[in-house]
Amino acid sequence: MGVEVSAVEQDENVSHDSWEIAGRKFSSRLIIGTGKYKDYQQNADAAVAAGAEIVTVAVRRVNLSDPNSPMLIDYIDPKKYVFLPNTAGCFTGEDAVRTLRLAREAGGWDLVKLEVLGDEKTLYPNMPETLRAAELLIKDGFQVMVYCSDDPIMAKRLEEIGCCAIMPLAAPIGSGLGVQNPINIRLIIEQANVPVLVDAGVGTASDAAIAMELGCDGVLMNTAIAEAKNPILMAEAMRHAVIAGRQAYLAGRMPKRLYADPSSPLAGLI
Amino acid sequence: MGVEVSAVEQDENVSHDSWEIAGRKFSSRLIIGTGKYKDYQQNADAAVAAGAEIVTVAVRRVNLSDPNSPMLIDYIDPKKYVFLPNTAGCFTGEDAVRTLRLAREAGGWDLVKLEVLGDEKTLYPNMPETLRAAELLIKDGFQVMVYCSDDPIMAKRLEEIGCCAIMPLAAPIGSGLGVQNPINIRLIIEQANVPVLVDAGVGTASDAAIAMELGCDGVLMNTAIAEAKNPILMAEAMRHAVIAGRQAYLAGRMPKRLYADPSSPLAGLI
Amino acid sequence: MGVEVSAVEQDENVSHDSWEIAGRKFSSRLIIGTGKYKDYQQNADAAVAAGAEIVTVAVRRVNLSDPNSPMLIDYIDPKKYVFLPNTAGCFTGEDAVRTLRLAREAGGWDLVKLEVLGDEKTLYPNMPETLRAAELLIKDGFQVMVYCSDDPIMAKRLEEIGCCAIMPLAAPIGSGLGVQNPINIRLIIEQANVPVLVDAGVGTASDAAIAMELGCDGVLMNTAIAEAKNPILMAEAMRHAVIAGRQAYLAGRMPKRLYADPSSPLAGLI
Amino acid sequence: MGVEVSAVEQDENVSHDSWEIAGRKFSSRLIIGTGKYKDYQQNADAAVAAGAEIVTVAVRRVNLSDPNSPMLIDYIDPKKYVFLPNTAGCFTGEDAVRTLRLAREAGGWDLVKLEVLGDEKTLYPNMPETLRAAELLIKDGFQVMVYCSDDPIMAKRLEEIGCCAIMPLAAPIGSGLGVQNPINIRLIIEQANVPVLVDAGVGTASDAAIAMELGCDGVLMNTAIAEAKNPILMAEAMRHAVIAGRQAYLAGRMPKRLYADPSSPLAGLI
Amino acid sequence: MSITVEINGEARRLEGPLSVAALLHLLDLPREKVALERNREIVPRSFYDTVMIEGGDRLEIVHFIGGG
Amino acid sequence: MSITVEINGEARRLEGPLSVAALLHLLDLPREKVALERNREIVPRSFYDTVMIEGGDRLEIVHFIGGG
Amino acid sequence: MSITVEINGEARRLEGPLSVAALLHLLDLPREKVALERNREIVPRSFYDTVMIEGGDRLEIVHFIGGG
Amino acid sequence: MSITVEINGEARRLEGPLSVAALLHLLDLPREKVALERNREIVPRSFYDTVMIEGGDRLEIVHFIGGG
Repeated sequence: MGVEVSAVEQDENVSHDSWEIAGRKFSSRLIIGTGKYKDYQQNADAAVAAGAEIVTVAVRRVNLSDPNSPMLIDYIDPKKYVFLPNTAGCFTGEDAVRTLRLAREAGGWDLVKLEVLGDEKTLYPNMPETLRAAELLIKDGFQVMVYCSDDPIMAKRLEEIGCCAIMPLAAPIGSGLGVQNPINIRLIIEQANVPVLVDAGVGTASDAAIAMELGCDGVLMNTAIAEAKNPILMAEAMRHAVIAGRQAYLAGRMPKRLYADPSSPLAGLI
Repeated sequence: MGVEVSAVEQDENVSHDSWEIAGRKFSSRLIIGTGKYKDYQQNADAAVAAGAEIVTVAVRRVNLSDPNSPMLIDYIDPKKYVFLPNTAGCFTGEDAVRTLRLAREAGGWDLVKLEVLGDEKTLYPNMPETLRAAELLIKDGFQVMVYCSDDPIMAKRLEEIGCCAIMPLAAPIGSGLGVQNPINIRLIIEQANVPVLVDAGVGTASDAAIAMELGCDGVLMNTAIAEAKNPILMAEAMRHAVIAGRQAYLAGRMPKRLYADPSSPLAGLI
Repeated sequence: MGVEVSAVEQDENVSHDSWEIAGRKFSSRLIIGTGKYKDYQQNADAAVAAGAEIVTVAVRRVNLSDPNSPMLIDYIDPKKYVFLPNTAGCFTGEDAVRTLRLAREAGGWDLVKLEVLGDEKTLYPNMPETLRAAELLIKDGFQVMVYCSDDPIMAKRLEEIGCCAIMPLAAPIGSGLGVQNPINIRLIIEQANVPVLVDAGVGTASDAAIAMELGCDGVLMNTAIAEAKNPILMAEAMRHAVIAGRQAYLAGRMPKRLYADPSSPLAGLI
Repeated sequence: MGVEVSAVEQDENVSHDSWEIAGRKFSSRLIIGTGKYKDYQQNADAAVAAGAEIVTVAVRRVNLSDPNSPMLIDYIDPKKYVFLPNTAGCFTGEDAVRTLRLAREAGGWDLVKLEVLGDEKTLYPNMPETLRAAELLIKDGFQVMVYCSDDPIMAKRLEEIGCCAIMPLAAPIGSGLGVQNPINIRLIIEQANVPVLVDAGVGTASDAAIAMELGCDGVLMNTAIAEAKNPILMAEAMRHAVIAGRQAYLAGRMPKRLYADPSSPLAGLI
Repeated sequence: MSITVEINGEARRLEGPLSVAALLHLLDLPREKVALERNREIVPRSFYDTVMIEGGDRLEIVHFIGGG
Repeated sequence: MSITVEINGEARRLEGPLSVAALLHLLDLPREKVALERNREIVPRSFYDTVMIEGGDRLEIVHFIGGG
Repeated sequence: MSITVEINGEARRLEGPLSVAALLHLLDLPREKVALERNREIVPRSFYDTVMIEGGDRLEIVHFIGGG
Repeated sequence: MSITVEINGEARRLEGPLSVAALLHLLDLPREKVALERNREIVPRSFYDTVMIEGGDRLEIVHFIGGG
């Protein structure tokens, strides 16, 4: 982008800064989870405040004893939001495939988030099993966005077998610690030919901005919003933070200096 | 703020989140400098993109050899923006007072930014001299926003003698290194009864968000915008970053955890 | 350790703080590489200054055109130092196994360092291939110390299949960036029942101390010493740093405080 | 130092790496406080383990009700250690001068540590008052080592009026947070013509190493040792950490790289 | 004639024969909001009327809930 | 009658007598965009017409420019 | 003849006249380990035998203790 | 009778028959400091005298060098 453009044209440019996943175009780069909220109404309000276009959802058994308990889709309309079914809680490829086949039948979507966990303490992915599950799902016609470690070598493998988005963790799920290893995230972004989204570990607005400044295509978060004292306001904060980080990345930051450099000219002093 | 409010009401609240300095109300918490831009037009565009309401300006001798060279106020309208004259380049209290008296005559404003430098390598303030200059200016009827070190003891002194805003540096002017000592900034904010703005050292959007998340009332920056590859887009990034950091501060971030915490319920797995 | 022990006894304790790998006892927790030195003499001097008991070595074709060129073992005596043959430069399990079989024949040692690379830009390990190679080597009777990513799930797998030491990278080989993700290193240490050594990425003394303070059993480094302006002095610095970090870990650091706490009693002031 | 020197000569060099303060030569660069220990015996053991040559001491009223209660100098011999009387607890220049005059009479030493506090929450120095007190003490013939903020401009002033050592804080006294602003410490060191010692805020061994790697002449600590679970062992850790950091500074660290660089030659692979 | 089936892990007696559609109706579950697996095989929504539940069937009925 | 004054550090010959207003006009400087100091004393804009420049005066004429 | 003095902030009755040295002996304080201030003036150790305590004196007696 | 073998990737003519030991001697390589692979099979040092080199053999002779 040339630096001559006026602010107005600029806004144009930015409003045109969209990204694509599995053939769909999105202008929001913030994907939010739908867990841990006080209730579905708060969840829906947060989705509005976040300006989200995609929400992750889990697949679970219906409650037979109370079939009329509130349902997610009565609050968050699948026609307005892209539902991204995840496999949270799955520890094997088979569980993941089975879960997502049910999701596909329930919702009719083939865009899914794969998540095969390695253990319950870290909720880190089991990467070899994730790789295997991704292959099964892709063979079965799914579009797989994959939760993974920040290991660039494994990220490359996942792209090679056909995953449509790479989603390395910033820090342990629900930890709120922010990007722990910016070098690995940067390496993953540099080598990727598909969208890279930071998934899990963001704790506050600056964490999301930092992830985007590294060049991520988007950020996925849940706890940072749902567990804020004021989830709705934090959702809005995250919307701004993701835009801020994205624009800063596109704008190209100033170089860092070890010493000072005056902002006011020294000439013409009285 | 209760967490029941809907996103809509929320926006209300936020749009009402203004701050006051010297009796004036402002909704933008981003003050930008007017140095180092390619030209005044780019500067003016950046001010629009940043959503700034206050801009800092320097006072210098007119160019007698070319009286018709472009003038700042022909591009940035003092009726639309609050001009904040600074004393950049002054190394003594007397210079600062003399400069700001001329500024007051030229613009008719008594709201000023005091900056008494200690040396040219760091452009750090000379704090004892800053204290002395502030006293002179306050006695002379100025409203003094003061650039200072991040020493909480000196910040308290500056407030006690009547400065209307405390502006500790995040890092050396023009260094773009971001907040070097969040502990000191936090201590200054905790003890202050006047607005605290981080002044100098911000390099990119997340730096501004981090400053605001500490509880600052605002951020003042120049180089981070003017020296970005695309200053207009960076100005917009900074606008979002300051809002994001402010909202995150108000929303109350989630606690940090050393281990993971699942976002999806473990019950009801098939 | 009780806090009553006198400094003298303490030294005893410390001199007794040894660790074991594959049935061998070592008192030094600093393993050094033998690459990148000006010459083998400097290398040998560095080994003395580092107080190393183990050195890593590479296996390469002899130089047929000049059979009398200096040889490593003429400078660093395999009777005085444990040689740890590595598979640096191998990208497949087969290459690694073939290389280490030759090493075993050449030196007669079955303690080896496995390193299966994923790409040349990062020199990060290919973890699935590393896992496969480790299994082959263990079946073949080797004692495998394994260079790996800082992914705790993969580290656990490597321990389960019988690796005798887990060696996660602190940062890319030769980068000198220090421990990038202390959380992962900590998680790996917490779960491990075999020695954990940080391998690769250390740049200066404090990096080594930080790794040891996390609870590592040791540190392996090469470039940080070989590329220092004064490698011999840096080797000595690293010896002290590893001891310092180890002792600090054993001693149990003070809690961090957000505010000050006086060291001198407030009572009895004149 | 040339890189040809053998490890043995090197040790020579290092054992000769001494520093001077007020005409006295010291080989240890670790100064320890004498507060907060379980008892004076533990304190004395820690001094031995730390290899300290200087200890700071406070001046307080004798206990008239129990004149035979244990006395510091019965455990730590002023003939073996240089006692550095401090003014901890003083909030005005007058208090500081009065306290140190008594110290001079009690011990006969004119080498003192000036500490004029700004408030009790941060225990940060009141810099203008510190400056005034330093002038009074220097006029009165004292050799003043001065606890100060990490403001390079104030540090320069303190050197100009004749302080014999500059001792900026790393973090709040007793906080154990480590060096908060390495940039300021570096700037202070670059400009100083007298010894610079980091005083206060060190929490563990790597913190001390980091301070020394910045080029400090020494480190002063108390809580980090006294409040460790095992103070004697931590004292020894600190001894090694200070040596490690000093040697790493002298040795000249490797450059940092954004990508990997192999330690083993790629040529000659089978 | 009554049959026993397992639904979401719990045994249930039902009056058969009945179709999947009839079962969902019986359970008061909106067919368009759930997905159903019969003996590990997904039953496409379009087959709900024709596929009959048999004794011993193991059924999983799921829907979307909040998740990260 | 010609006088010599110093303006912004440079010596200048002028045809006097003339007022501050006249000087600004001569220098082609818009009076509402500048501030003027005469021998270290600020001259309020309202006095531009009445205050006369004298030989040996040391004048500073400043305006706002971009600065951080 | 008895006098009242203040030592380290506390009032005390003493049997006078007595020297600083005598006072320290009375208080069982080793002279070589303390420093003494009399009415804000330091009393050099060499004067302990000759300087006499007087009624109303305000004395500070200090020593070194552990401190950071 | 002369044979051609490949050593460390380079073709070489040798006067055969000769043992591994003889080859190492010929190449001036100290047997105790190297390891040798013949047609992808390691030749244990104890066999150096008995194992004979044959035409077409592919040999790898390695040793330890500095490495990280």
